[in-house]
Formats: sequence, structure tokens, C-alpha cells
Amino acid sequence: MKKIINAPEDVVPEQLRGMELARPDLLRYMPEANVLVRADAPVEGKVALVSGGGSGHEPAHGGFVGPGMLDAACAGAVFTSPTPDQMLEATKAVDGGAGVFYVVKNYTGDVLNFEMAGELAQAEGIETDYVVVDDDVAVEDSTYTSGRRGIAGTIFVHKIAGAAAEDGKDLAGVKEIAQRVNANVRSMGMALTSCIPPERGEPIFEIADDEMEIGMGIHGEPGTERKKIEPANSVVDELAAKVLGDDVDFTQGEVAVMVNGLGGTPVMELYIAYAHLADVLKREGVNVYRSFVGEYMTSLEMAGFSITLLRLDDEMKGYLDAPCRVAAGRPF
Amino acid sequence: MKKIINAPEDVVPEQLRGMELARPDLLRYMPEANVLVRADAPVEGKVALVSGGGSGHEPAHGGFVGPGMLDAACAGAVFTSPTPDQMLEATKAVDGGAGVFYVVKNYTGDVLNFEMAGELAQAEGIETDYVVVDDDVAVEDSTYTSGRRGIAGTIFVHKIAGAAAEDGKDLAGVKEIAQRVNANVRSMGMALTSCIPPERGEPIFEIADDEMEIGMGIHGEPGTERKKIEPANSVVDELAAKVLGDDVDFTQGEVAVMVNGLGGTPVMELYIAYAHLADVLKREGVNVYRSFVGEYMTSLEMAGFSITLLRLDDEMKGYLDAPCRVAAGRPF
Amino acid sequence: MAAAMEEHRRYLTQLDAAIGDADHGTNMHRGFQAALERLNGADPDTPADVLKAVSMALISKVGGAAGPLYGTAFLRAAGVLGGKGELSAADLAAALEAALEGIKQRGRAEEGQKTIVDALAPAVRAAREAADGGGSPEEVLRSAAEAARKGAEATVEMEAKKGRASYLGKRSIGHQDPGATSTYLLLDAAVRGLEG
Amino acid sequence: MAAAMEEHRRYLTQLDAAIGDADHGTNMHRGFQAALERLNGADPDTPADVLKAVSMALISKVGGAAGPLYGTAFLRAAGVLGGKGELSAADLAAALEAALEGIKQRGRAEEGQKTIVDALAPAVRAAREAADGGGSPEEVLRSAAEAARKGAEATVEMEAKKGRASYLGKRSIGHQDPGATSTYLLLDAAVRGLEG
Ligand SMILES: Nc1ncnc2c1ncn2[C@@H]1O[C@H](COP(=O)(O)OP(=O)(O)O)[C@@H](O)[C@H]1O
Ligand SMILES: Nc1ncnc2c1ncn2[C@@H]1O[C@H](COP(=O)(O)OP(=O)(O)O)[C@@H](O)[C@H]1O
Ligand SMILES: [Mg+2]
Ligand SMILES: [Mg+2]
Ligand SMILES: [Mg+2]
Ligand SMILES: [Mg+2]
Repeated sequence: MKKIINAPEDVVPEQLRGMELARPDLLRYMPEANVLVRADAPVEGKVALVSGGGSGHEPAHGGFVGPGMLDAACAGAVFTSPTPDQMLEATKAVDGGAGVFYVVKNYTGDVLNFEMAGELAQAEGIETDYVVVDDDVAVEDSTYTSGRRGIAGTIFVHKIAGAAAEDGKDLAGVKEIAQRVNANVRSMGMALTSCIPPERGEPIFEIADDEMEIGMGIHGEPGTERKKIEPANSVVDELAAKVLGDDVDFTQGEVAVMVNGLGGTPVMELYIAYAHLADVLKREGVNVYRSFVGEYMTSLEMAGFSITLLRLDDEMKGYLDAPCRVAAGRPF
Repeated sequence: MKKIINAPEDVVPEQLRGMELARPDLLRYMPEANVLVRADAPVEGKVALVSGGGSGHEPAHGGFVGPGMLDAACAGAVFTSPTPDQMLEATKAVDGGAGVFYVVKNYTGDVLNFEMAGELAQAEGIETDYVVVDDDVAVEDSTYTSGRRGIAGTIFVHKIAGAAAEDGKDLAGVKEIAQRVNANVRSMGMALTSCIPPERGEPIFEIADDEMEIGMGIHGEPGTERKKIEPANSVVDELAAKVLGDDVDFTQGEVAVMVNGLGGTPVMELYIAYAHLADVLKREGVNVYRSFVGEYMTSLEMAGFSITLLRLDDEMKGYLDAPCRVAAGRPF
Repeated sequence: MAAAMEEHRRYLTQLDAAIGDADHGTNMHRGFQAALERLNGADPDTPADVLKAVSMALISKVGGAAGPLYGTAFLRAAGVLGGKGELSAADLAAALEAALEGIKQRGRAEEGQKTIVDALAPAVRAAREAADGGGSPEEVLRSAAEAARKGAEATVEMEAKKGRASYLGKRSIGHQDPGATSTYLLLDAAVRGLEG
Repeated sequence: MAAAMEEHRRYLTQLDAAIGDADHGTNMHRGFQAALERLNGADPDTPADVLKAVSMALISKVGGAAGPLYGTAFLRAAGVLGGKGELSAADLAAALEAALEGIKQRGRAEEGQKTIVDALAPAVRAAREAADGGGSPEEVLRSAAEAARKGAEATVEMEAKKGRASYLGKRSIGHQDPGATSTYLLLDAAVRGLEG
């Protein structure tokens, strides 16, 4: 197994400790709970944002903890939702008296555990609420099923709801704008390789050297279609068509665009994909307000990428542009 | 070949165009020359910094173009130094009358081409000078040979010399501090996998599933030793011992630390490595001023990482902390 | 049960790899190891106390979908048993019924959606029948386990509508559900526990 | 020469993969394609003009170490030939000498460091000897190419002191130097050009 790790069972606490050591100005690590909180938590009078999920999606979510984004991130085992206990610890550590808001990706495990955590917190007198992010258009939407997955679009919820909380919105206000972001964000991804969860020690799935998987999940869940590798432009065409063909009309107003690397794909390829995506958006009459190319929500060393579009309104633009200070990706 | 590309011969121009489209606020792409320059170039009266090298090291160097760092980056073919023509175009585009300074990594090709470019620019009346960065302690140092390679430590030169130029230093002053950074920066890397240059279409070297290469170059150059994979902590011990054992005394004053991913290694593993590196440095009496964990100078999709230490003085600290605005890695 | 989860860890993870994220075995193993430790430390009085301790261990150590679902199941089962010492056939059937209700509520799932419910619901029916027909506690568990096994096998033909496998839509057909399978394995382990 | 670089592209790249960065074949191929295009467009008068055009193409299209080195070599060779039309054996020897000087200066390399110089220096000596001995231009080139081949082969045993291979230290021993090899192939192509 080609990994820079010690024991597979230690990857989560070791990396969280590494993040705290690397960014003591930003982060405090609670080792009992595998939680990273803002170094200055709790912030009195501010709604606190807590997110989390299985590990293996770094820099999500610990890399987005800091002023202007999250107050805490709970880290589960690799690809496994964290537990209500961890979430409760995080909730208590960041509660500044104005309530705690959970940003939850739509996976059964994440939803159930955050729900239980909310019940536990409320029993301790802390007000909580949550949004469930489900931006992945690869999965068919339906109220009868679990619905869509939450993927890279979640990062826009962190940013915009985080800035709204920093700006003084109350719990209901933060929830409203978080839901508004979720209602206007759509994503879809593809993968060229599987990733290798450390405890498993082998790829989640086999994929031939000339094949790719379209509509891949960020946990190695199989996608909607397996086919021969195509040129970058065709892949972008296909993903963009699905995202643009969904129920948000991206030709209205302006959009934020994200090209998100899944971990094993070089920066070069992300920009190659972005170059064509920009052409497609222009041709389709979509106006780009800002774009984000890099690794935001990964899947260990999986090669592949996702594209995300968010239709912005003026309030979202302001919060998207608001300053923040987080560990993810900042060069200097 | 598992890549998100169109034709292998188009990867360089396409990605440069993608960077310009993604960050029009920062970057302007000169397609004839495969050069990215600051959107507001030339900056009147400021020494202009130009770097460059083979492509495949993204975000280096285009991702470091912007106020406070580089004025231009010249992109060669993958792993091949750019040509004097390109460098001359970049030089002319960014010259603001105070001279142009080249940050060159110590590879024969890069050095020779930048030297020729400097001669051509001087013939056109533009003052130029350069620094050759050679921070890789994996290679034995000697004036009789080509000497050491330039690797991730180069990014600290970009940052500090870039801030110095922004601060108004003249060409001699910029050169002096660039040399000072180079004299105080040491790096060493390792790799778990080879990368695949697009035009080649296959790995540069074969490496067994349980092997790693120590002292690896960033162009797939073989390292100093091939051996069985060891736990992250042992690998960090070995790299750190080499860096600390070199001729810079890092126990004096404070140091900047970089853990640089080579492209295919997940963020998680970089922080696992950093956690132990922080312990080692503490034990060895090295005081960390700031640390940088992420992808700064990659080698396509190679899995592996390097560590870099820079001994800082007060002036360097000021320039390291000075604001800059570049495309590399910024989440928001 | 911890031994069963240890034994079948790779098998469950393998099932989860096909239609999920390849962690169900690891999750269950981690949870029941924690339960074992908790029980060894605590020395609980009644069956309900045992179930409660297991529930807490599962909720706080498993995560994923299985943690809260099984955690809720054990908690509800403990609830109906109260302070009882020796359990009757009817007690067992009632406990299983409460567990099923808990899982359905928490997971908002119904039969036929390729989940735990598809093993547990037939198990509850079989247990109830055995208990009503005057079967011994052992017989109740044995028929529940047998029905769970059949139920788990029947998930092969189902299209998942809940949980991670639902993202696959029709591609989930043809694979046995890991959660339904672990339910059968837990009941089977309970039978062996009584026998041995 | 362009054809030779096309033919041996993968071979040179393969040599470079062993002790360098696997691009020497691609680099040389790109450069000589560009030279060919430049010559087809320009219709140069003298051999010196041809060499100058090739030099410019190499400098502006190759990059890496080989671009400035070979570019300088062709430029210097053009320099000594001046406006001459037909080249004598002595002209050829002088041109090769100038090329060698250019490369040594630009690359600060000497013989025995596992570089282009290790093919070109013996080639120059052989050419000089052939010219001094009254050989024809063709014989001069042929003996130069033959010496270059031997020189390139002799690099196998050398430890690289210049260029990318020098980072390997002793591990560079046992591999033939790509640049020395391309020098031999270029001279060999020149011979064939005269013959054919
Ligand atoms: N809503 C639900 N109701 C009942 N069982 C469910 C539900 N969602 C998922 N499951 C069960 O959980 C199992 C997966 O558990 P596990 O792999 O531990 O969690 P995760 O899917 O979070 O990785 C599935 O096989 C399924 O039986
Ligand atoms: N200083 C030097 N003097 C002469 N030849 C050199 C020197 N450095 C490198 N070379 C030659 O250049 C060759 C490598 O060329 P190439 O692969 O095109 O460039 P790069 O090393 O930049 O990738 C080496 O095999 C060697 O023969
Ligand atoms: Mg899971
Ligand atoms: Mg090269
Ligand atoms: Mg699972
Ligand atoms: Mg080379």
C-alpha cells in the first residue's frame, strides 16, 4: 500500500494533530473527540458552524475551520460518518450562546448521527439546527429514496453560511442562507482510479487502465456509468451538460464555479478541464462571477475531478467574497 | 494513460489558458510564448521577478504569479526548461524600468537557457540578474559537478524576493536577499510512485508496490536509494536527519518549514508527516516560526513529499509574512 | 456477537464494497469490540443493562449509518425488557419488535428497500409466530435468525432505496445488502450464544 | 538529421529515462522538426546559413540542456564557415572544432564527465586527423561519426559530473549518455546525407 502513514488505525488522530501543529494560530485539536475547533472558540454571541464527515476528504473539513468559515470539524474514521458523541463535544466547545448550526452532507450515516447529536445537545440546553447538502446530480433525486449525495458544493455552504454567521446572522438566518446555497448548487464528478482506504489496504473497486467512471461518489461509491477514457473536453462536456440540465437555471444572474480535484489528479489537469468548462459556460450563456480550481473535497488519492456551479444572488456574492482565514490550500 | 487531458502536446497551453480564465484578476496569458504575467504588468519602477521551468510542477510557477510574488512565469514543455525566446518575451512584458530578476532552479537546462535570455535582454537594454536555487541535499554538493538541484525551497525564494521587490528593493537588493534565502534553505524529498509525462505515456521508472525512492528529484530523476516502504515517521526521520545534518544550523533563530506534496499524495498524509516532523524539530531544538503544508512544487501525479527548512532572519520574516495574491492553493 | 463480527468483518466489508463504501465490516467490528470492552468493565445486572451498554458502545464508536441504527435498536430493545432477569420467549419477541420499530423510525425505511429492515422484519414475524406457538426462547431466536438469513438473501434481488447503495439505482440489484447480512449474523451469533 | 531524430526519438528518451528525465528524444525531435520547417521556408544560401537557421530553431524550440548546447554548437560552426559555398575537409574539421569549443564553454564541461563532449571531442580529433591526412570531406565526417560512436559507448563506464545525470553520482555508471548518443546519431546522419 503506497501511503505515507504509520498504522492505518492512527491516520485520523495523527493528521488532526498535524493540522493543529501546523496551524496553531487557527486550530485547536480535541484528541478525545477527533475534533478540530477554532483556536479562539467559542466566539461569544456568534452562531457556531460545525461540519464533519468521514475522513479522507481533506482538506475538508478541518481545513475550512477558521474565522469566516467553520467553528469546528468532526472527523470520522476514513469514509465513515463521525459519531454523535464527537459532534456533541464539538457543539459544546464552540457554542457561543447563539446556537450551533450543522452542515451535513446527505449520507444516511451523517444525517442520522448529526440528528442524534442535535437531540443530545438540545437535551443539554444548546440550540441546534442543520442543513443537509445534496448537490450531486449524478444521483436521481427523489423524496422516496435517500436522495442525492452531498459533495464539493458543500464547501460553498461552509463559506457562505460561515460568512453569514460571522456577519451576525442568527440561527434561523444562517439556516435560511445555507438552504438557499444548497438549493442553488449542483455538482457532478468523475474518476479515473479508485482510492485505497488505509484500513482496507486495497482499492475499493477495480477499473481498467483505459476506463473511467462517471458520476462517482467521493467515498468510492460506484458511479452511474463506466466507459472508455475520453478526452478532457468530452468529459467536461458530459459533466457540464448534466449540471446545466438540472433544475437550477444557471443562465440567470452570475455563478461561482468550482473545479475540484479528488486527490490524485495534478493541478495541471484541473486547469485543462477548467479551460474547456469556461468555454462551455460562455457558449451556454452562463456568466462566471468567480471560479475556484483546486482540491477542496477529495477522496484520498483518487484521480478525478468534479465540477460545481452555484447560482449567486447579491447576498451570497458578498459572503463569498468576505475574508476568511483557514488552513486549506493557502500558500502564504 | 489515466489523465484528464486532450492531446499530450496541448497540455501546456491549455492549462495556461485555464489559469488565465480562472484568475483573470491576477493573470494574463501570452500564448505565443507560453508565459503567464501579472495582469497589471509591467509595474512601473519595481524590479520584476521572472521564474519558470519545465511544466508538470504546478502550481509552480504560474500559480505564484501575482502581487507580492512573481511578475511572470515561463512554462517549458513537461519537465523541459523553457527557451530563451520565451524568457525574453516575459522579460520585456514585465520590465518596469528597474530591471528583471530571474529565479532559476539549478538544472543545466534552466541555467543555460536563462543565461542566454539574460544576454538577449541585456542586448535590448534591459538590466537582468539571477539567482540559482540549489536546495536539494539529496545530491552531493560540489563545485566540480552541476551541484545540487533546486526543488521546493525555490518557493520561499519566490515569496521573500517577491515581497522584497514589492517593497521597493533594487535589483542588487533583490539579488542579495534571494541569495540569502538560498543560502539558508535546505530540502529533501522521497517518492512512492513514478509520474507519467503525457508525451511519454508511461511511468519514467518502475517501482515495486512495496518500495520507495529516497532523495527523488522532481522530474522523475532517480533518487539516492531505493528501499522497502517504511512507516511515515521513519521516512520523516531520515529526510529530517539529512536536512538538519547539512551545513545550515537550524537551531539558531527560527525556521520556516514546508511539507510539500508531489502531486499524488493526499493532504491527509502530508499532515501525518508534518505531525512527526514537528516532534523531531522540537526534539532537535529547532524553533518553528511558520509552517506550510500542501502542494507547492509537484511532479505531475507522483506520490511522495519533500520537506524544506529555511532559517529566517528578521528581514526574511517580514517578507515571508507580507501579503501576496496568487492563484496557488487559495481556497477563497 | 463480537466474535461473529470479528469473523465476518472482511465478508461484510466485501459486500459493502460492491454497493457501498467498503466499511460495514470494519464499522461493526469496531462497535462490537467497544461493546465487549464496556461489558467487561461494567458487569451489568440485567439483559436490558447489557443491551443498553451495547447500544451506547455502538452509538459512540461505529458512526456511519449502522451506528445510530443498531444503537437505536439495542436501546429500544432494552427499553421493553425493563428490569427483567431471565427472558421468556415472549420477551425476546417483544424486544425484537421494539428494535425493528426503532430502526424503521430512525432510518425512515420500509421493507423492500434493501436495508437492515429486510432482515429484521421477517425475523420479527418469525419470532412472534414461534413465541405465540409456545416455542422456547431458543426456538424463538433460531427461527428469527433463520428468517433473517432468508430475508438477507432476498435483498440480492432488491433495488436499494435507502442508504448509500441507493445512489446506484438499478445497479444495486444483484448484490446482497451488508446491513441485512450483519443483522442475520448477529441473530445467528445470539443463537450460538444460547446454545454454547 | 531530422529524420534521424525522428527515428531514434524513443531510443534517446529511453536512455534519458535511465539517468535523466526521459525527454532527450522528444526534445531533439521537436528541435529538428522546427529546423526542418525553418529551412523549408527559408531556402538558405550557404552551409553557414543552414547551420545558423538550425541553431536558431534549436535555441528557440528545444529548451532543456540540449537546446542551448546544440544551438551554440551550430552557431559557432556557422561562424567559422562564413560565406563559403562548397566545404573542404579542413572546413568541416574546423567547424566541428568550433562546435566543440562552443559546447564546452556554454556547458562548462570537460571530457570524462559523461556529456555531449565525450562524443564530440574524439570526433573532432578524428576529423582533424582525417583532414590533415588528406581525407575527403566524406572521410572526415565518417571518421568523426565513428569516433563519436565509440565515445558515446565509452560514456557507459563514466560517472556523470554534469547535467541531470550527475545527481545520480555513482548510480549513473552503466548507462550510455543520451546527449553523447545524439551527437553520434547527428554525425551519422550527416554521413548518410553526404552518401545519399
Ligand atoms: N435508512 C436506513 N434504514 C435501515 N438501514 C439502513 C438505512 N440506510 C442504510 N442502512 C443499512 O446500513 C448498511 C450500511 O452500513 P455501513 O456501511 O456501516 O454505513 P455507511 O453506509 O454509512 O458506510 C446498509 O447495508 C443498510 O443495510
Ligand atoms: N554541462 C553540459 N555540457 C555538455 N553536455 C551536457 C551538459 N549537461 C548536460 N549535457 C548533455 O545533455 C544531455 C541531456 O539533454 P536533455 O535531456 O535534452 O536535457 P535535460 O537534461 O535538461 O532534460 C545529457 O545526456 C548530456 O549529454
Ligand atoms: Mg461508511
Ligand atoms: Mg528535461
Ligand atoms: Mg458502508
Ligand atoms: Mg532530459
